[in-house]
Amino acid sequence: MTDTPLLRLDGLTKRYGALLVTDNVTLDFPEGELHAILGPNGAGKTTLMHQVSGLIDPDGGQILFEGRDVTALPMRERVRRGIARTFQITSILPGFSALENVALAVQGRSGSSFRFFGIAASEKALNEEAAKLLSLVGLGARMDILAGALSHGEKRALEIAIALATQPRLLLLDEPLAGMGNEESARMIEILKRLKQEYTILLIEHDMDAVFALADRVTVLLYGRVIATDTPDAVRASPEVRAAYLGEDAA
Amino acid sequence: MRGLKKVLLSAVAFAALGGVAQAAPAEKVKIGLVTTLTGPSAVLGQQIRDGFLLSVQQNGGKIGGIEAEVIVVDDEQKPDVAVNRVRGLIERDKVDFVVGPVFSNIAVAMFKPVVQSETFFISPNSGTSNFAGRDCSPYYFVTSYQNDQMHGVLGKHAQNEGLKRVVLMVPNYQAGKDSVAGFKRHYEGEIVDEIYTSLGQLDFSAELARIAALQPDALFTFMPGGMGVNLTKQFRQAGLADKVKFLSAFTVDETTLPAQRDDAVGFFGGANWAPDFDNEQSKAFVAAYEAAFDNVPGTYAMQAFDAAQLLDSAVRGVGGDLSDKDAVRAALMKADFPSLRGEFTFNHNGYPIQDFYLVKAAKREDGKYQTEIVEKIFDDYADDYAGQCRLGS
Amino acid sequence: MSTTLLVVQTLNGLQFGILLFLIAAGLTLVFGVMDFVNLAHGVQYMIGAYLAATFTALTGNFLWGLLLALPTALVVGIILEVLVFRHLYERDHLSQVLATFGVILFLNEAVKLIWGAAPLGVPVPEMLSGNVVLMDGVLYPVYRLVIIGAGLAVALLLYFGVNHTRVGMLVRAGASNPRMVSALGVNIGRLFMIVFGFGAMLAGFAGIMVAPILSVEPGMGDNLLILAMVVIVIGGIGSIRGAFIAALLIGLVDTLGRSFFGDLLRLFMPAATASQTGRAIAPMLIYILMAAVLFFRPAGLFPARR
Amino acid sequence: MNEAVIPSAALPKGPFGLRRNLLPAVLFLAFALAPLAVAFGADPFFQSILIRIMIFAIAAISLDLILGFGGMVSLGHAAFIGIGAYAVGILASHGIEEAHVQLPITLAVASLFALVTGAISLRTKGVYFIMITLAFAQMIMFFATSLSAYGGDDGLTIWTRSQVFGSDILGNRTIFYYVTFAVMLGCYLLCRAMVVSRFGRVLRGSKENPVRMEAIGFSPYRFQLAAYVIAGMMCSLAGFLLANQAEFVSPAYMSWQRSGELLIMVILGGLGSLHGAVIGAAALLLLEEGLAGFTEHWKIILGPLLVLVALFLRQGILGLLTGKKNND
Repeated sequence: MTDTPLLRLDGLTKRYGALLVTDNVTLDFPEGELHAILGPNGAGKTTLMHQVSGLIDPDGGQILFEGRDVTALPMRERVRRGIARTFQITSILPGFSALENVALAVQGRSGSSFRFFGIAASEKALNEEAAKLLSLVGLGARMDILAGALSHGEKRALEIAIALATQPRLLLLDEPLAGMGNEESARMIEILKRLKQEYTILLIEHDMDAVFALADRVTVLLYGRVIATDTPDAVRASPEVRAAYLGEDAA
Repeated sequence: MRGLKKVLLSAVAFAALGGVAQAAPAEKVKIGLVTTLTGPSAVLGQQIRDGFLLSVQQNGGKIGGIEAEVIVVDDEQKPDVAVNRVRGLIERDKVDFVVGPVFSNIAVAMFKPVVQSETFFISPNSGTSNFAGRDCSPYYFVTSYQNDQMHGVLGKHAQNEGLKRVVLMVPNYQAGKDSVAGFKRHYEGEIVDEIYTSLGQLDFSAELARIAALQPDALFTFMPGGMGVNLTKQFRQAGLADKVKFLSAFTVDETTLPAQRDDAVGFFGGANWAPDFDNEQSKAFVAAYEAAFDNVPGTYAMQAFDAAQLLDSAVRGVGGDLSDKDAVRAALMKADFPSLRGEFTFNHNGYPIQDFYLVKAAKREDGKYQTEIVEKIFDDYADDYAGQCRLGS
Repeated sequence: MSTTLLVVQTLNGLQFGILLFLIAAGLTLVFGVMDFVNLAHGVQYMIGAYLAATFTALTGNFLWGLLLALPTALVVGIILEVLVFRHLYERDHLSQVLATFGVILFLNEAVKLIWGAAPLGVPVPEMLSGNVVLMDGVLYPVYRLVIIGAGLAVALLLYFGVNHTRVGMLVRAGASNPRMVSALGVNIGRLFMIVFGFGAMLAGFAGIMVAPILSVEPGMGDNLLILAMVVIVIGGIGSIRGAFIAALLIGLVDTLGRSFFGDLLRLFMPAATASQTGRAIAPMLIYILMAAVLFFRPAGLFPARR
Repeated sequence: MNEAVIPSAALPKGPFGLRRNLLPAVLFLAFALAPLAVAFGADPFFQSILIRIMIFAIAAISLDLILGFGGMVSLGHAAFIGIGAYAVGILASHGIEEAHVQLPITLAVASLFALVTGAISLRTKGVYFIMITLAFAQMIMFFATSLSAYGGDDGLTIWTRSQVFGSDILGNRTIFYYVTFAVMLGCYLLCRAMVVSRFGRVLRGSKENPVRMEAIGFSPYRFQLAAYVIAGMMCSLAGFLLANQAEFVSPAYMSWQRSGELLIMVILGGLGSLHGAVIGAAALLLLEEGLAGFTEHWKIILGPLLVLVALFLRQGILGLLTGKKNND
């Protein structure tokens, strides 16, 4: 624990009215780790991710990325620093082709976008990198399809490719398996396993099998509070967790 | 599209009066009538159209004995639309005369294209000060009045009556400011307050409360169209009608009285004519107009009727030869027609010299409302800007 | 400026605000619950006024005119809903703008064809035509007090209806989360028709109530529509409470601004400049107010939807 | 209803393909050749109508840039027509009639107004944006009304058209026609280049999904503001030309009804294609012109026509022309 972790949450707190949705969360995310967050619906998982990505502001506490305070930075600044994310409800540009979705993200970090001339869609450098990333998530053959016309699983994969195009150091994935069939899930898990080699990942996921297969560490949230954070096996064994959350499943 | 449109336009214009012979002789007089037919002020535009066409119809569809084609065009009360349409009349339809419009701002917009093309421009209603004075033109004739004169009537009346304290209330736009100037020219008493309302204002309760607090002898106001209807109703309802004399121009007239009804009865206005005007042609006109359109003609209709009569006399005067512009101008200048308001002559600036009256709104025996002449205020009144016009004289 | 004048002007501002509220209430519901941009709301107000004029003239009695005009306004609203608006709920805002703009053109012209271009008037009912003495020397027309009263009654009714009835609950839910309402298995088509018809009737009611004090003429709703939009935007779309407060705010700012803004400026500048500047700025005041409110609260004062 | 509210403006692959260019090419060629028809005996007034159509087409193109590609529904766009027109009118009334002086001032004033009002307006979204743009347009309209020295509500006649280095060539109708045509074509080509550029891609992306744009590191606000300023400047050119064509300026140029008409033109023609805006401007003005010749109650025909277009032609007239099926 001598190194500064890639991401540190320090006493993070968020309220909606009287409801405490993030309750004094303090967590460290070391570089290279895949950290999964579990918890029943309404436990505050997505809200936590929103705060890390900068979509919403916390009411208290700090977010340190690479040791620097990013709490006050807007989302786009955090993206530039290396925090990229996907959303629970797929967020892509449905009217753009899959390739353009990714190429636009590449464009975001390569040179100014205040260029009024020249056809962006024919910029070779952008397209090549985008194509590479699409192949990585298994969409190599679907690049020219309008994103809105892709299947659900393909859209989720596309969103990951978009996030990768920003060259993140930390990848925030909000339920990448949600709504997928068995086959699609299996494919996505393969993709995640590959990503795990290269990126630090914070993952929210309901699919237990996937979580325990992928995660290096697991944190369990309940009513916005961290009730456990440990290796998957230790969490699985924790009586507190079983009682509060897994208990229902185990029974 | 062009041919079709022309035929239809004239057909519409004539159909309105129950069909006039449609034969197209080699020579005919073409008149473009630009007026406001859409929007809240359409009723004024309708009076002008109806008054003008009534005269043409009475002459058997002719002007000066020659077949007349009247092309009625709606300016939509938008200056750029008016400019565009009037250009169409001049360039496409090659009209000999342009008659119109209702509103001064439209007239200002139309002025340049019409006058520059050396087409005669007859205004049946608006008469702005700049075209009477500095910017007067040999192609511009006005059969109504110079705007200030109507306001001056009330100023003069207030002065004659010895009213000591007067409040002025007008909409905050150019014509409103002109009306204040017109009133002040003839009134020397104390002006307690000048209230400027926004154009198109619906509710005058704020202003009326202020007037009630000031307790003046009279209110002078200029609230054309719907504003005037609202103001008179609210003035009456605020209980001011019995305490403050209501003097107005373009506020209580035959176009607004059907809505104001009893609320406006007894209110004073200034005019160059009223439907009860005592002369033969006027009586015949009112009767014919009411029979044809089922409403009481106001000065708008009267001035448009006179405009048609003026054209009739001028075309007759040059024997139908409209090519010699100077001759046409001279014939127009003579104003050799039986004006509904009796005496009518043109000043050198193309604006009329005529009498002005104090009028009062009244309910007729048949239940309709009209303004009636109370007394003559000005005799042979020429406008005050003619001196700045360097035409003719 | 005397205090009596201030009192009367405040009352006038209140009355104008109430009038705006009557129009804005229906508009904010239709906007908020159905996410429907109804530019034709203003012509429904106009139709109310014309119906009142017609029925009052026919029966010779304003109360009968009101009683007949109100359901007729509702029927007109429902006809419009069935013919046009119903097919646009699922469409984008721009299609709605185009269609309702077309409806405005049509109805404004239709009114002119039916009733003529000349303004119509409705006399103030006999028993309400007097004045009351507010304080010595200050009279106030009874009918205007009636408008204030009627407006407050409608506001109360709406408040009760929205907060304590089933339809009201659905309306509130719809304004904050339209998807949820359809998830609840409610017949959305019927809810929308009720809300729309009710909104049209409210606009019609406003038109009927103003017929005795304003001229009834084609296009009379166009400018009020813009004012009503200003009101609901300041108040927060979908919020009845917001519409009420914003309407009073606009009514007061406009009325008081028109009469006292010049006087106020006189404190800072020479009298002539002050009155001229005052005249120039007074009509802009409500727009300045709106821009300022939206600058600090981009979703209005009481945003219904998060 | 929030997703995919506005038909997508994304461009198909190969933005310079033949099919895509055929219609605009025919359209602009028709405008280019129209004066020939006059030379061969057609009604010269037709040329005046076309000039007017092209002027409003310029305004509509600029509105389509922010509406069809940026998703910004402005109900105050006519303010820029007014700014352009008043710049000409006010300068001319002080004897400054040179176009090379008037034009930079027009563009400067328009960009400043767009920058300030856009910066405030873009903080809001949806209907709030519609209304705040309306508010600013109303303010500047009332401001123009209060300018007594420049005619106030009556407006201002422009006695001399803008001079081009001392010559009155804009007074020649055919030259003025081609100047207007050149401006329209220029604006069109500029916008087309812009929407496929890097800038345009970010703008289109921001319209489709601003949160996604933030999540890949863009600030939609800055791009939208830049587009708003560009569109405002472009529209002020329309005002500049309108003032010279009508030889008259008036606060009526900036009324909210005018802004509404611009919106209608864009929607009627077909959103997000730029040449659709030209078609819409032509359609609305020709309909007005044609129907007004037909009957004084032309609005009773135009109204239902607009309703029918809204109900059945989701891509506007353009959808009809390209035969695009109107399903979602």
